[in-house]
Amino acid sequence: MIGLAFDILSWVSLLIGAIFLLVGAIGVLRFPDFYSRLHAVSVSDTMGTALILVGLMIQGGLSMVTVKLLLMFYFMIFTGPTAVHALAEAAIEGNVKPFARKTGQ
Amino acid sequence: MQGPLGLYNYWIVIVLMMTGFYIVIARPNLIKKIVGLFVFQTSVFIFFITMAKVEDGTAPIIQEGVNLYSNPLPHVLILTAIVVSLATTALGLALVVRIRESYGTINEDDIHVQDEAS
Amino acid sequence: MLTENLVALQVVVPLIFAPVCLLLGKSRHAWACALTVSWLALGIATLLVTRVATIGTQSYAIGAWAAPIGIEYRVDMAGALIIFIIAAIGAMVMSYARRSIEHEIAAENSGYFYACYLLCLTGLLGIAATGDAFNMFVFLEISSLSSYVLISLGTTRRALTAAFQYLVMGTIGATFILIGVGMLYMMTGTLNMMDLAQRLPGVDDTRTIRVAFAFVTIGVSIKLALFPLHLWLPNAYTFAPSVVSAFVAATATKVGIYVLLRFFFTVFGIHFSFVAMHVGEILMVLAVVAMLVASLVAIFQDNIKRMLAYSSVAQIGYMILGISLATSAGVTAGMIHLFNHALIKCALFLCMGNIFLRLGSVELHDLRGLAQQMPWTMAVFVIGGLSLIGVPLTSGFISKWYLVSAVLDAGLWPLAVLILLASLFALIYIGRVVEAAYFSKPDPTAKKVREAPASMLIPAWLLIGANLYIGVDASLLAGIARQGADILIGAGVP
Amino acid sequence: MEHLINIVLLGLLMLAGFAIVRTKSLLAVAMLTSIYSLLSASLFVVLDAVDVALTEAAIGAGISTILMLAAIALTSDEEKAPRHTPLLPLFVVIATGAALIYGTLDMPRFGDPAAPAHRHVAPTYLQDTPTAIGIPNVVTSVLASYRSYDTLGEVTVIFTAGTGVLALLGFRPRRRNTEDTGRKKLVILRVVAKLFFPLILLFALYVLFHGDYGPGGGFQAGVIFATGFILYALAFGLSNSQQLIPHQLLYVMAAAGVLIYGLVGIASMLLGGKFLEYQVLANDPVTGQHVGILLIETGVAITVAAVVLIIYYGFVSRRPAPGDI
Repeated sequence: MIGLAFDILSWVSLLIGAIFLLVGAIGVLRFPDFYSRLHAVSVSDTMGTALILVGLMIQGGLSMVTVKLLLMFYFMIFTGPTAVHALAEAAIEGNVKPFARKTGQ
Repeated sequence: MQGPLGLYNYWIVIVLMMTGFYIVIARPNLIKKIVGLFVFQTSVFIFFITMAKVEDGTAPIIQEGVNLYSNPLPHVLILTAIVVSLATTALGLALVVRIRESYGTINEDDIHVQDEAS
Repeated sequence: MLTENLVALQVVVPLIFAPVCLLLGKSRHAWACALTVSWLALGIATLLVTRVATIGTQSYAIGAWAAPIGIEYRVDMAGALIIFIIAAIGAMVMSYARRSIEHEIAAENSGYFYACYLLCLTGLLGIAATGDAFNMFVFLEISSLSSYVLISLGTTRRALTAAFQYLVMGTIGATFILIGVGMLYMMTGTLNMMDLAQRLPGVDDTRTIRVAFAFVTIGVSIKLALFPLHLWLPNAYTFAPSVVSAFVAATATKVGIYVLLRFFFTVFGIHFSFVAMHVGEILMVLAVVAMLVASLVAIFQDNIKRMLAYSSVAQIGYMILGISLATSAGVTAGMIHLFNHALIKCALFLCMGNIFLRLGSVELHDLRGLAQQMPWTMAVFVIGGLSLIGVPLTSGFISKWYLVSAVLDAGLWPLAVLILLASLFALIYIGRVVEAAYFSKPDPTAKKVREAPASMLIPAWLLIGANLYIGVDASLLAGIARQGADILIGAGVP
Repeated sequence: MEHLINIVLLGLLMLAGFAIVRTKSLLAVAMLTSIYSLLSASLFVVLDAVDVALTEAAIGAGISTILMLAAIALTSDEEKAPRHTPLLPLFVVIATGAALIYGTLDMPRFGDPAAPAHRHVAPTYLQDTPTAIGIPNVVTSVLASYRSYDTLGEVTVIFTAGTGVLALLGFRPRRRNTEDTGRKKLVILRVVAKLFFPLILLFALYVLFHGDYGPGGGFQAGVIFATGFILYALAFGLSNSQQLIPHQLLYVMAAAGVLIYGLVGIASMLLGGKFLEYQVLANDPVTGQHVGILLIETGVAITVAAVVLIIYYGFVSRRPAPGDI
């Protein structure tokens, strides 16, 4: 019974994580400019991977695997946003202009 | 999978190899050539690793209670080959940088024109 | 300890001293180190040849893991001959190198140059010594990567493009070899050449093995610059530093031919290669075309290094022609010519180094009247050139003699005519240089030059001396080559 | 299920490959190449080659991409269309591909446990490794002991590449504080880099010493080690990272790794064994194997780390070509 509950929890977590990643990917394709694409990928990516890792941790139970996944979680939480931040900084430095609809149209 | 369909993996890998090979010989851009070599070599690695796979086997790290492992030898060969590929890529790109500095271009056709003129 | 580990030391000594050379840096110490190691390698090679000649094929299990499990070094008479010529050329070129390198390569790069030279030597020796197909690939890459670097250090920017072209073609060749070796492994489960030879007959009517054969052959042919896959060679030899041209021209393609011999005769076996796959006929056509076309192209070159490069493509044709006969006499002729051509081409390219040092050019029209100013250098060129043509009393005559008699033995007399025709072309292109150097009036505005220093003349003359010695008494070389050829041809049957 | 993942990954690889052919922007090509490499690393995991996957991810997707980006920054980003229609190349490629497909027809099917490759030499490695070498990771035992001579060759290859890049691009140490202006905005990156730098080095050591038991070994460790320094250089600038490792030390390290490896071989000769016969290094053969493998893996890691850094510095300290990017 508990096992089933954990299974359901883990699958829900995995699925929602996957949906986040999918939405992020669609965002990268559909959004109009660099910064909004970055936004799409960064937010959904961090959340998506985090959820998938949580789902896997529930599957793994109390074992060495979970410890390793926990470490990965820790790394992802730090590197993802930092990388995106660095990208945005680089874009500003490289004079990438945000998309803006011209007024009066 | 039985019959010729059991070879599908190899066929796709051959398509991949030929993609890389095509880039090398058809593209005049020197960096693209190096990329092509990289893709070609990486696909050959996939070919070797595919051949090492044993159905229902696991990674060749000896564990209690497991007695079917994939073949470790191609893995070793490919570890070596990956290093060779890195070495080639690094040297090739270094040459490209120097060629750009002395010719002002990394397009093979333009380089030929300059060499003919001199 | 020394004698039983001789085979391993042959390759390991230069390998270990390459990093030492890098650490010694820009100074003359790096040269001294490379020189010592080259002569040491020659010493070891001499011991090895005598050992192989007295007690037969040397097999050495590296790491004490017996053959199919571990990597085996296996040196028979053919391998020993190749090892000896590589080591000898290496020692000569290094003795010659210091002045030429100071002249042609920036001082800050000379340490890297000597390190790369030793690595190249390691790779070439390793290929000749190994009995393992994949190990051969690894050492092929060591020698190739280091020769790309060596060539790129040439004085003009075209050296860079030449090296790049060589890198791309060489890597394609190496990858083809890798694919071929992979297929061989797939069908037999082994990488050791002797073991492959034993296990292949069971599976050699499969399409996989045929394709593996084709890929290995094409890959090696790129490395040895078999016509029409020679496109990298003329530029690489022309624009490389003189020392590198001399070293690479005399060794790299020769090792390629040795690899081809190994695969044809030892691994696949003479029956599969020449009867089932008809490789003999294909190679014979390509060899004859290479001989004639490349010799013809050489006649129209004004840059003498480029002329010699095309001549190399033609001479590779001679060697392949001998091998394509697949007879004992043919393979013997191929190996004799391989040895002689290494001596000849090395001497000729060293000559070009001397001229470049004094004159700063190797263009034909700058050479007019040079014989008066550089008599010793030009004398080397003349004897080397005569040897290339195949005049009696030079080693070139011996090669041609063996080759022509092997061709006649096989009943292919039209080929003998074509060989003589190609020699005639050689006479023309060598004649053009001799005419310019000896019988043309020097340009009055041209600067006066001195003879090259003794340190650069002596190695060239030593090579010429060996060349003339072989021209007079070839029994030793011919005996060794025949022994090697017999082992190769008989190797298919274990 | 495995077949499904396999097919999906192969399909993605094909997509990436075709995209590389079509794409004109070289920066995009570099990223696609990285994706290609990462996809093949994933495929290697599915095909049980975990060691290879780790290496491919570190080398192919990591270092090679960095080098390509650096080279593009020094040259130019756009690719001109070829002058000739690529008919001949197309013909060569189709002929080669057809030959290869012809060759596959007699191959044992994918995953066949009865294939000759799995029957002849490989079983010996799997059976003997626990007793003769005494470590569970068979890939490491073959790499570092049975076929350790190949690995010596591999270290030599990478050393050659390092020497070559030095000869071609030189290696000019930067003076302090020439490029630090305008980098004030990178505070976040710097904090995180500072946090991660020691962890990366620690992880490199873990991969090195855990290589006997799990995926990993000297080569991967060396690359990860170098990655730590590359991260530092990206965040704090080249000159600051070169303060960490003086370039003379890099030379010494690059040479020292090869020397350690070679000298282990020479030592086993002097102790009466063959070249690289580790058994003679200790009283007990299995201990000897352990000692030998540890020593040579360390040598590999040192050379690889040094050479990767030499290559990276070689590219990055080169002045960019004027007028581009």
